[in-house]
Amino acid sequence: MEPLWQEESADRGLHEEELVVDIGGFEGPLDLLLHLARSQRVDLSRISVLALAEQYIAFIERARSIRIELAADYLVMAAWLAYLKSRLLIPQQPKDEGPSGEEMASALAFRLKRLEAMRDAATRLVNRNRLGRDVFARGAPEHLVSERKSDYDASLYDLLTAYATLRQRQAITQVTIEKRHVWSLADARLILARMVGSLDDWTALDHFLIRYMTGPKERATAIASSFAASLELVREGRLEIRQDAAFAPIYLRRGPKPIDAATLAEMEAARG
Amino acid sequence: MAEAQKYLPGLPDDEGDLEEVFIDPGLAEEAERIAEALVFASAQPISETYIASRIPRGVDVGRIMSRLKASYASRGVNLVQVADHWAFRTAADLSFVVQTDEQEVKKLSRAALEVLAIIAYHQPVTRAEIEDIRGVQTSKGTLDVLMEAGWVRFRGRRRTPGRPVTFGTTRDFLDHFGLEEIRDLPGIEELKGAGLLSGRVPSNLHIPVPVGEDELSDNEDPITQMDLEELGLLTPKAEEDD
Amino acid sequence: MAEAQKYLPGLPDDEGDLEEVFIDPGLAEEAERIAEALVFASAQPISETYIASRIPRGVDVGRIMSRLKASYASRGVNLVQVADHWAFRTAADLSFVVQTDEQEVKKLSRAALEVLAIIAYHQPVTRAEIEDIRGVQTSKGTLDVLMEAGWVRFRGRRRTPGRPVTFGTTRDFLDHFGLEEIRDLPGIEELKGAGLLSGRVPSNLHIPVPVGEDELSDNEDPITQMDLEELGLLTPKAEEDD
Repeated sequence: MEPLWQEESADRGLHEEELVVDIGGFEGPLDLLLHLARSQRVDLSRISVLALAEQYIAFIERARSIRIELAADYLVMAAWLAYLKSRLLIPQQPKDEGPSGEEMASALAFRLKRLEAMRDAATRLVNRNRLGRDVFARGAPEHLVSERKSDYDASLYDLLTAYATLRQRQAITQVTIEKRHVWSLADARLILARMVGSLDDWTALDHFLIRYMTGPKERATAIASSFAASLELVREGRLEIRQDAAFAPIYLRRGPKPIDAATLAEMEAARG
Repeated sequence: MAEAQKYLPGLPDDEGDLEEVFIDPGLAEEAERIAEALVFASAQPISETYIASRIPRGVDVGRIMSRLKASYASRGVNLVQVADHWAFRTAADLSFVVQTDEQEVKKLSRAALEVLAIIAYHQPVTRAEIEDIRGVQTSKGTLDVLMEAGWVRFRGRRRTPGRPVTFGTTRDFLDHFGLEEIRDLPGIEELKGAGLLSGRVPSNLHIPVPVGEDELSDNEDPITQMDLEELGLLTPKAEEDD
Repeated sequence: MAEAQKYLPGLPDDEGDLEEVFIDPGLAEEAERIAEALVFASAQPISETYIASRIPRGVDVGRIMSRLKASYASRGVNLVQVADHWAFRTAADLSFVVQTDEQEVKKLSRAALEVLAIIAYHQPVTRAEIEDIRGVQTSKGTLDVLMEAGWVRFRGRRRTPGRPVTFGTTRDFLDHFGLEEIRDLPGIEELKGAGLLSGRVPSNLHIPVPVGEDELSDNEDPITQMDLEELGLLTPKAEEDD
């Protein structure tokens, strides 16, 4: 399994030293599997599906261990491969339903082979002599006496695009968007200024906010805006901010230049 | 023999290209092919100087062009010289195959495309319904264009007050757009899947399954000869409003 | 002699064109010139039906076109067939000299190219089948881009439950990639032979049976049938209908 991690890949893949797992470079789990399979450097029909399943699962576990968020597809494939692995390792029971481990493995190998075949086909296709690049049409065409039944032209694509755009436009104009309360920066700044004014002790940011929260829907906007506002207030020396560790609570307290009534009035005005 | 003779050294031409002595026939043929391709692919008549710069060194461009011209002389396409430029032109006696007046195929306007699409999906559909879906008035000209294109037809009359005419698509419509039947038009899922509808499709968006062209719907009457005459009177070209 | 022989009466062709008897060589030459002029005049491929409608009656358009094709085969411009259409294109080996600065060939993303290849080799193919082959959802805009380029089109609907829309390639696709017909796609016969263009696992694909080695690791529970259902995992595609 080790060579896998040293696999040199031009623009995607993984690099051991930097511990980068570039899952974004792969187009889905099958693509990743195919990449892993190629590193076995054997014909896809003679691939060890078991080894492949293990490599894949290891890859996914590694990605998760460094907190890479994986699309559900990748996890589903990992689960399926784990299942496949168990089917391959445990002898088939006479009463087992569904395909045998071997059948599942063949199906997987088939899909990989088919995907690879399509990749190769795509490469061959794109390298053909292409019109406008390698071969050229008449540069100064003359107009033929019309061969069409209709004097008008449009493609199905034009038609469908027009229809889809129209319907979507119409549908959207009829949608009433629910009014969503958003904390503006000015809002958050004012709220913080009002509250922090008298605080000598470190207090968690959340503590300030929760009082103002009417519902969970506002939580995200409240946190985002007040955090941004608090950074600005810190820069202005009106606030001090502290966080002990990543993801730990954020504490706030009054800064060296406390907020006086005049500043507060100014903020009120700014908020409009 | 005759072939070889062509490449024997001749007198230097007007431009005094002294290099041209004993030309390899293969080279001449190569030059001819290049010149032919260049003139063919060029949007404008192409200068002899340019051709000369592209053909193998030492080949007399003038001679190459005369040879090419001669070999095309009896064909359906001729190589013609315009000043010191070259171009291919349809043989004069065949000019009937090409259009002299630049009557290009007309592109359908966006409005016409929209109306056509609505008729295709929502048929049988009345003009009022088309306008309701589009949210704007449809000019008579738009429907006329679609009729003229041969893609839209009167289908019948709705059994509602006023007996409005219903529109539908034609066989030519299916042929032109490569559809076997009207029900082959992609539905909402397919439009979404093909990226034509964006992901955030409102839930109130309904795309009907079009009704086949030949079946009249329950509340439709067939169009009679009478109706057609009446409609013919009702749709005079003159009152076009756009 | 050989020239005249071509016009001697033969057996009626498939379409039973009984008119084609004793063709006047002059007529054939005329037909050739017209066909040449027609195809030469257009940048787009011209349909054989259209050519047939323009040449003298009773002349076999197929034969005319093959003769023309042969006479252009060694030239700088070649006559090529695209589906049932014909076009003149510069010879591929001359691409190094013929460069037009106008048109840039569309650059396709890796995903789009892959989808294009799948559609070309598997057509008619549904979106679900494309996704099955790639093992990933087709991102929005991929099919869209291919359709906008004019290479992919909606073909029709599959006669299976849900009647999914199928995709296929266009004549422009053939033209762009220099293919006469779909059967000319590189390697398509081999792929078909290897069973790689079907939805089923070919019977000749054998997977070595693994030698049992490790059991589940300590922190692993075996996956039960329940889990699988919960995860929405289905068995692999092989047993799907097609």
